[in-house]
Amino acid sequence: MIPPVGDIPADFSLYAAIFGVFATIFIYSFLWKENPLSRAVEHLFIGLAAVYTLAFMYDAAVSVAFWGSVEEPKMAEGNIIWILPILISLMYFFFFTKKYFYLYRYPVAIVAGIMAGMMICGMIQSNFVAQIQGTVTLPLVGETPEGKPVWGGWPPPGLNSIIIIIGVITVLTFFFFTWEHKGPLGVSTKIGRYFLMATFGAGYGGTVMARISLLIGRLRFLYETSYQDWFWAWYLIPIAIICVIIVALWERSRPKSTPPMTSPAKPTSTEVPPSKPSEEPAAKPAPAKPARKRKSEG
Amino acid sequence: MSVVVKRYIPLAITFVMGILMVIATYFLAPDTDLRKGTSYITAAVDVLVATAGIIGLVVLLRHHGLNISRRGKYWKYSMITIIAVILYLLVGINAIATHEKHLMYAQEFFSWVYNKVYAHMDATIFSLLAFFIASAAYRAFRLRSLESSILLVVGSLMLLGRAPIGGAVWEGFPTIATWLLNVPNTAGNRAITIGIAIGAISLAVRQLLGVERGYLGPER
Amino acid sequence: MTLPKISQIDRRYLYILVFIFVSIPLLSPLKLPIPVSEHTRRVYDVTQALPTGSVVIESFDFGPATITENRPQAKAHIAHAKHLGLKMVVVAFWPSGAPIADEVLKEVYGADFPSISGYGTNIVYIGYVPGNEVGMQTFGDNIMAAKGIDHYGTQLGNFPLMQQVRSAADIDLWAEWTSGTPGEQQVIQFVQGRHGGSSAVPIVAGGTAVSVPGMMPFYQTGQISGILNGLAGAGEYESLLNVAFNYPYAQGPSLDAQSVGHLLIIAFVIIGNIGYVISKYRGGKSS
Amino acid sequence: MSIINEGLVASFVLLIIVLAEILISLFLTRAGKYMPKIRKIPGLEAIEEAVGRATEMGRPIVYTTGLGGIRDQWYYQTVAGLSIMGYTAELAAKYGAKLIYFPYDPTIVPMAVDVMEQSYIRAGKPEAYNPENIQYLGGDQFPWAFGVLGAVHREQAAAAIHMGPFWAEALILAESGFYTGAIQIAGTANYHQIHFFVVACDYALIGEELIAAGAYLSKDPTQIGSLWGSDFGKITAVILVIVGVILTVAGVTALNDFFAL
Repeated sequence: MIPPVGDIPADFSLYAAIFGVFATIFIYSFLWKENPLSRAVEHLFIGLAAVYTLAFMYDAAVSVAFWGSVEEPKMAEGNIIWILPILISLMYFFFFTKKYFYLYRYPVAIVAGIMAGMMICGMIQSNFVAQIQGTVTLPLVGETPEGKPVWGGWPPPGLNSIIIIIGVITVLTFFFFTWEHKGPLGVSTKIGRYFLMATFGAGYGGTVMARISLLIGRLRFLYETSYQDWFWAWYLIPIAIICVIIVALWERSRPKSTPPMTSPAKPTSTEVPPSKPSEEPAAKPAPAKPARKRKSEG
Repeated sequence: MSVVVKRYIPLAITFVMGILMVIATYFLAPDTDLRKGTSYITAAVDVLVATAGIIGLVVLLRHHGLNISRRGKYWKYSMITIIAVILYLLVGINAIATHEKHLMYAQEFFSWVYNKVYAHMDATIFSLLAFFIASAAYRAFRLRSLESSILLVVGSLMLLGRAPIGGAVWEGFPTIATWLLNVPNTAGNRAITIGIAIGAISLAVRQLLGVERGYLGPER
Repeated sequence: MTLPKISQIDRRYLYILVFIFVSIPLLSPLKLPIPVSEHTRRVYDVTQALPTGSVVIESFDFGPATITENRPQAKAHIAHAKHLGLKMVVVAFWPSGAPIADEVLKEVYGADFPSISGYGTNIVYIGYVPGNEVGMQTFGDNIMAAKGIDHYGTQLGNFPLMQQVRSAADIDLWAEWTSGTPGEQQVIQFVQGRHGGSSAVPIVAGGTAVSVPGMMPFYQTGQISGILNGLAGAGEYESLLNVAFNYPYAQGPSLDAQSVGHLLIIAFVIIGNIGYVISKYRGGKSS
Repeated sequence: MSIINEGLVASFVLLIIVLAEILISLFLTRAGKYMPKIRKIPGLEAIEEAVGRATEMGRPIVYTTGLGGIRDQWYYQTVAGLSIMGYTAELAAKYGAKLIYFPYDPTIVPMAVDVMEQSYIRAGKPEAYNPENIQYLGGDQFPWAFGVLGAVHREQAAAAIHMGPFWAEALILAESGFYTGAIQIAGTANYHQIHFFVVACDYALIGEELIAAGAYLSKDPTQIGSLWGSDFGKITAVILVIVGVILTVAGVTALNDFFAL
């Protein structure tokens, strides 16, 4: 069901939803290859996004500087001080001049300073102190906060604590920049890298879950949205797919006089051989050395 | 002189604002007037950068306008962008002119376009990830070394444990997934978090002292 | 097709397989049982333990892109809080979260929200609070400095609830529904950290399954009291509420599709590796 | 009524310790007293190779700094990304490759223009600088991501470098960049996305490696000193953890009481 929005006629919502189906399929057609339909949606989307960004930046500024309350008067209530940030903000426009170009740096400098100061305090408290505190208060003897014995059950909470402590220390050593990873430090960084990989694996598993959820959301939109009991998506999906196929065929049948690439792609064999990623133990476990012989589907 | 105005004054401003925020956090007690004063400075950030949205729009229009006038590659698509900008901007300006609180975003038609047109494209592009993640799983997860095997095994166990089917097959899977999330994952993420905190503070120091290059325009 | 070739299937076939396999359970649900995880149960318990009249902040910090995961979480929690008679201040620190919150509130409280009897005393919808984490910090210090009017244009000072709730010190629970930044970490850093830690401002968070692993260190330290993990978390919470007061359990088909999707991805990993291992043993060039 | 706000004493003391470590090592290297050796970060070494490859193939390099602006909490990653962009642009100018940069937040458009122009001037080729190579794509996550995606495919980019704060678009960029055959170097400190870069890209910078990159590439003693200092910060963390654990096992709560201050 599409609820009517304010004074916007319900028909409008239907058109918008139909557009939504077409946009969905056109964007999915990108998975096949970059094509005129996906390109059109892309350009439309970028245009809308630029205005949308402007709108919410404008809205944020207006609601901070202009509309206040009796307790917190802003410009609308006669608090003139708020004109100051507006004036400084206008210095951004010197970006368009050649001579006074550098004046844009003033608002940037103010904001950067504020953010740096805020970040220092936030980082040290929640990312440093609280995390170290959380590590040293892990249960190792006696009972856990829930009243279970630390060395009972499987896996015992005490063992978990020890694993976390070892993990934190070894991964931290991995990030040392000015010491060579040799000797005991080398062992530690190696263990640290295993921990990092386990972390990344857990992250990857979680992400797969999230991404499948997104697809599910989209598919439920396609399959379940109806307008007055008319499940239009069932009819529109084939039409949209046919559009994609037609455009694909049309593109293929066009003479190759206007190659869509910047430079004519050379045959792969003459390409610079992909220089080998160094086998040094570092950021990457085993670089998924892509088969660069595979050409893109251009 | 000019290098002072161009470079040193902005750096000095950055330094002063940074120190001010640190002082406000540690030394100004909450609910005092001074602390409130600094909360107005933080609130003003959004006003300070507000004009940048216009700069972005102008840069975008200039790029596509030039492309059309030169009949460059894909100039027809550039027209789509420009038409979209103009139409949506008109809706927005109409919103400012008619809406009582002068908020573009709260205006019905403006947010209607967002919710009913824009949001579909947004969610669809996001869901492309489900496909990309499938192909990444297929091509990149290989048992090359002990390290990549750890990544692969942990990832697969998480997949089994976090979906209902894992628990239906063997009830151990959810337990293992929760353990992986609570123990090794916590350890790794915590160390990364601590490392990032130190790195970010070190970058902030470089920045406040004005030695980080590539920021605020290098020496000119 | 020889075996090593199965490590070189064109990705487009994989895409079609994903599309088809995820569609099947949506069209004919499998009705698998769902176990409730510890993280979800904590959210339920923390909320359930609040005395009637406690103040909860419901923060909508996600955009339309993740409504599949975050929206049912937030909706279920708001329905739960309403059922328990808690007072709610609803905000959005993402501009795109504001219309979603409006929609959700209209679904929970009826279509004529905010023209309902409890508005202003039991619930206030502030709408979008600008400024990202800076806005959050300002909000925590002094709500009315962050925003003077509610989503519908009324002055905040007019509401009895807002007279009572001045800053983060006056709230009993912060429910954070987020898919990014600003999100739970910013609440921890800029609100909880500045107002006396997790005992003063407990946080429950609902995240996309991506961000949940990153939340775990904060969960372990108690900075976050409970977590809803993506769509599964929402489904688990719905099933808890379904038992408690017959809240509709709508995520069944989605969770089935989730299971099928996961199995498919695992199958891809295995197939990819079979080809890889075989070609390695034959001494052929690995791809 | 204490001087330092309640609950923040421990963090203030540790902040002073960490700052002192960074500042002292910074001044030591600046004065030339000691020059630490930095371990190699392969991802950064690979940038030159990527630029060289792009030059030989005659195809552009696509550069992004993720969803960063200067007004958000992750701006430190954006600053790091811009530093690496300056370095990449200098190399590109030197070799004559085309570098296209896609800023996300409009607030960094002027900074990007500034940085890129300076890099071309430093490389001695100011005439090669083209402002058209900085393309704004609307400051919203997925339009931006889709725009970069389309550009990578249409321009057949030879290299894609992503350095900065990334969210969901990380895998979109990394996976589709792979299918155009681009050499991919990526780094982020957003730990919920690092694994994508580790899995799908040729080189990945993990967490702090990205933040340190500006200092690493600059070879400027002052900046390298700050890296050295941040290593001391990590040692402090390790020592605190070890001492804290020993004290906890011994039943001494002094350190925990200190943290709670």
